[in-house]
Amino acid sequence: MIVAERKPMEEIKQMVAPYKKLLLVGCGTCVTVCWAGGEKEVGILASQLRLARQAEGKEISIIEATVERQCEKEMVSELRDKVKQVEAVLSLACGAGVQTMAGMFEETPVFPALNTTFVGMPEQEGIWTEMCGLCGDCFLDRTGGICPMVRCAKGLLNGPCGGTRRGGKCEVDPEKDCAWVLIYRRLEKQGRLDLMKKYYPPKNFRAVKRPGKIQAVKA
Amino acid sequence: METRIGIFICDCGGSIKNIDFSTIKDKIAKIPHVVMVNLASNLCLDEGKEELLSRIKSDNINRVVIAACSPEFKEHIFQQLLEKAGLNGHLLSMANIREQCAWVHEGDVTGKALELIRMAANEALLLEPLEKREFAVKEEVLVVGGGVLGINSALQLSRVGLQTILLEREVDLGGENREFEALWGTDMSSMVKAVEADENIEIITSAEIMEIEGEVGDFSVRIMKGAEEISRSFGAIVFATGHRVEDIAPGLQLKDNANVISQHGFAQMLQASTTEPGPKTVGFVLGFSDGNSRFSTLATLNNALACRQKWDSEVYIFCKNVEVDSEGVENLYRTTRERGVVFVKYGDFPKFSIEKGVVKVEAKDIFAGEEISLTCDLLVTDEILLPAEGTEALSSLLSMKMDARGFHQDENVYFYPVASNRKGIFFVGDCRGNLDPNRALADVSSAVMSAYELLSSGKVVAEVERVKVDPQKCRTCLTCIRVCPHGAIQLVRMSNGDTDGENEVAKISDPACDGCGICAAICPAKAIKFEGYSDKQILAQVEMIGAS
Amino acid sequence: MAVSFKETLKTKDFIVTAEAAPVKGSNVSKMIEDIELLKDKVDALNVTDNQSSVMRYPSLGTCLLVKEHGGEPVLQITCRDRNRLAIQADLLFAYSRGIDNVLCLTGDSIDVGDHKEAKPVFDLDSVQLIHLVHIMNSGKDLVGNELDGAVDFCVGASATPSSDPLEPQLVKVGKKLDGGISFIQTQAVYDFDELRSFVKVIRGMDSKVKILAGIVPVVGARMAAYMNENVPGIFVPQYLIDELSQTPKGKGVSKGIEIAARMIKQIKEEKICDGVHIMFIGRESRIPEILEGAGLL
Amino acid sequence: MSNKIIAFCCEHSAYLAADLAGKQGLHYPENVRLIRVPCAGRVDVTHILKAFEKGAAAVLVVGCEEGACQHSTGNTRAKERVNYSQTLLQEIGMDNRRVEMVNVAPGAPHKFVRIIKEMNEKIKEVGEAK
Repeated sequence: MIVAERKPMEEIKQMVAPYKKLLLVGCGTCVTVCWAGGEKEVGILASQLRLARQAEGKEISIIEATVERQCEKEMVSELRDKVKQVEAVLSLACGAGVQTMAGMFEETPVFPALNTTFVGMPEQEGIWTEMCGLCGDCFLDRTGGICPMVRCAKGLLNGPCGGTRRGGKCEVDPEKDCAWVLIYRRLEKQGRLDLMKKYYPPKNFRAVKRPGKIQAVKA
Repeated sequence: METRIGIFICDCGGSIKNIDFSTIKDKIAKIPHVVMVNLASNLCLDEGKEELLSRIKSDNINRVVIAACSPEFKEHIFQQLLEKAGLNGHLLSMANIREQCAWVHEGDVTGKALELIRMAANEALLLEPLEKREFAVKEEVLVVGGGVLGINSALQLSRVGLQTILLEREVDLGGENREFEALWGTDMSSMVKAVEADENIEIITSAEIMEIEGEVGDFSVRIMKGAEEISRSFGAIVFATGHRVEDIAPGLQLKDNANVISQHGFAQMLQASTTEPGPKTVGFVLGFSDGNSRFSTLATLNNALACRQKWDSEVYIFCKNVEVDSEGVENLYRTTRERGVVFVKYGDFPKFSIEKGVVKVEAKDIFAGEEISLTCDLLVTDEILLPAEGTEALSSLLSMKMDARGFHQDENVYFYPVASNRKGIFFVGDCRGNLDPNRALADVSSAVMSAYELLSSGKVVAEVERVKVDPQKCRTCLTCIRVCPHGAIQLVRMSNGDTDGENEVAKISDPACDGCGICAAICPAKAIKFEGYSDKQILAQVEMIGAS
Repeated sequence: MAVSFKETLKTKDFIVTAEAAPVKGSNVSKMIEDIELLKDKVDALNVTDNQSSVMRYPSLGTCLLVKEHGGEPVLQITCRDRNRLAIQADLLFAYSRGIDNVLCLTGDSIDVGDHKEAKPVFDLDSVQLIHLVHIMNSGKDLVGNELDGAVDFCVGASATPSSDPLEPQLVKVGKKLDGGISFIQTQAVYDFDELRSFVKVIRGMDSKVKILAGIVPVVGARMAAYMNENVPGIFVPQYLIDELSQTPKGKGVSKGIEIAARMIKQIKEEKICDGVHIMFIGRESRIPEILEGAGLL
Repeated sequence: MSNKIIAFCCEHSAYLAADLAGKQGLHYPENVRLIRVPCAGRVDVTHILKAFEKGAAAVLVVGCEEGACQHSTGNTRAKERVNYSQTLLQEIGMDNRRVEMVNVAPGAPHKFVRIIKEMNEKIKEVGEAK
């Protein structure tokens, strides 16, 4: 799942400062699940913006909407009438959603209300951790299903750096586990430590040619 | 259908004096959808009720607002009246103009009362009927733990006519406290016989719970007995999973010393020995553990007394406090003293040492004010009561919190003594940290009564979909399932509209839901509606502030 | 003229190297002073590469200074700041100017340095870097193109004997040994039992590799506590902290020097490993006192 | 201008305490509006912000004493949400003392009255709603 978090209020306020009529659009998929851009977050942000303008004695009118997936043109097109009524759109979606909106309604400025952070999973209620760096060249078969590209602070492929903290914690953040210690323990459990002892040559960092594009051949 | 609100205002037999009702009546008559306003003096007495009933019918009212006393007192009575008038009882909104207005304010009380009524009327507009339904329950109870409390629970459940399965982890029934059956006033072997002979009770030993799913009235439990898997459903579950003890040998190595023994070990020794001469001098220590030491006290007093009677030993009890606040313990304490047991109350912890195989205790008696040095043949040490093994695993299986000491049942006054945050699940005795035999047996009775109340009619009545997940809006983020304190939400497969596809969505169990609304507040997709406390209904009240 | 480090590794019984930290700025006069002072007292000067992720005068440039002033430099290269193209280019340049020792490091995290918002590169890791140097030693670049003028580097790597847990660290060291290294220089060590068992494990994997124990003089109890708390992979034992805390004020540095000298002496006498690598950042000019105390001058 | 306080009151505790205040004839300022909720955990950030939008000068969330919530975590969650609301208010330059979480036992009418009075005093400091 794509994980995002809301931008600082000051940044959002400045982006929309010139506009009196706004459409706030949430996305019902990943960012709803990670509590960043669902219907509820749209409501909170709308309330905040209205209160902020109220305090400044300036007017604002906000339309709130949430679409199922903001990265789908067909689903975003439902908003056509609403977009016509406003001067700008504030999108509570990941970067893909914001760009879909912006591409669909080129006359209207579309602003991002979120920072898209990573692909992750919920560790527990309300806490998400990064799991995948979208490298296009998956390495997980060699590491017991733990990605060292994103779960190691340095993205090392051949084992831990020399900075592992006591108890197998990361050099950068003692709150986080050293990915290579996790990998070691898991492979040990599976009797597959030989995988870790193997040398892995430099990674192909161009497995996905930017901008990424995939043509499915199945259809 | 047109919404027709009828507003009934009551001055509670004249006890509301500082509100100008006629002004109010004039103003609220103008609120949209309000078709009648009635002033009454005793809405909750017969004549008032009659009036209410007849006006609902005659004016074709379909939403009722009552401005009177606190809904905490009479709401249910008025709801019944609505039902009698052929209206759903939930279509009632109350304005608390007495306790929270007339009786607490000076100044513009009328203005405030008017606003409270407006709030209630605005909420009433949005009310929707709620149906009640009977949900069948399994009249069968699972009792986990085959010790004295589990056996007692099973026997009592059987006596009230509930089928019971008694589950024990070990090979035999009996549990940990066999040595202390005197304290329980029971004879374990005859209890085991009784439970084995009972037709309502099925005993499964050497078995453990693997999984518990479902909700009150219908818990499906997967049990493993060796390699054999048993899946059964129960209406309720009583946990009597007991505790474990850790010996506190102050400054001494318990294992290495034949002359230092635990309370349980000593009780076994008492039971086993027949004629040989017992120890001449016996010392007991109490008060080294911080937790509930009632059982420790009781065991000490009993053992001390028995030791006087059996061997005529010299007995000393070194204690900080003797907790005699359980039934009969004060008496036991007196008897113990009368029979010549010496109590030494210490301030600072005594010193213990071993010289030539003999235990030496040095203490200062704070009453007598003298230093005491005693050598004894046997030292019986304090014990600390700890949660049984597996308590944590079981708690997470049930998605329940443990209390600060790690026992079941939390320390929440609402659940006290035996209930839990999940309806139909009960904890009795030492597994919830209570090991005082009388109280623990009272726990059993409470749990049996609760289970009986819950299951004996074969059904529970609950409002249907009071809190409801909109399957179209649910993003299956699992948040509600993770946060529900009552374990009332599950993931279900649901066919999606008119397609054949199946979607996984969250579903709230009506009988298990306790109506807190935590899920509705946290849902990031705003997919959960709590009828009566929905976002719109709450905001309808908020909207009215300053509207008058 | 300094003896080549490659030669030293082969012939000398007890090897001593010292760390030279570049300055922040273009004024290299202090570095030149240190180089002049140390070049004949140690077997090689080992130059850090934006140490602790703090931007400084380059390792490569400093190595040139060492070379120009008659010393034997070891070029440290981290994977943090350069991608595989830049690293290869730097290696070619270094070799062309007579710098032929390289210490292959992962590099500290960007987060500990003074440019916290920089993009960390880590295109390669230290094991891959070791392999890369050997590929270049064979006359090719990383993708197999022929080099016009081969290189011939002496390759070293680092290791942390006090890692907890140690096993994953040992797997990594094993890979470094497999890659082909002539020397290992360890993170600062204080516990010789730990060092001995570490050396034993390494010897079990590769009997020829030279092991240089990292020596960081601790100049005060507070520094020790700080290092224990904040520097991963370093653990100053309590007896040293006690010794330091009894040192009168103002005598911390000389005490630290005394302890370091004592440790080096012990390592040498008990033949715990093949040499030492002294890291006395900011106090390079006092390294001779340590050497003197250890009886190495 | 408004000095209204919206108090979301848990029906197991605060609401009962308020009723008891009435029965005992305790007096408190009339500018407070109680909204009965089934648990403090029902109250959401959106309710709090909406209350301010509708002109409330202050919002109170009043739940059971800690460790005594019928729904185990309702009052602690409410506390977290109120903290979050304070951050949200701060972000838009509003005084975050305008929203507060308080724990009141059902039998504590005096405490209930005290918190209303205290919030009233606070409104005098932070100003009425515009």
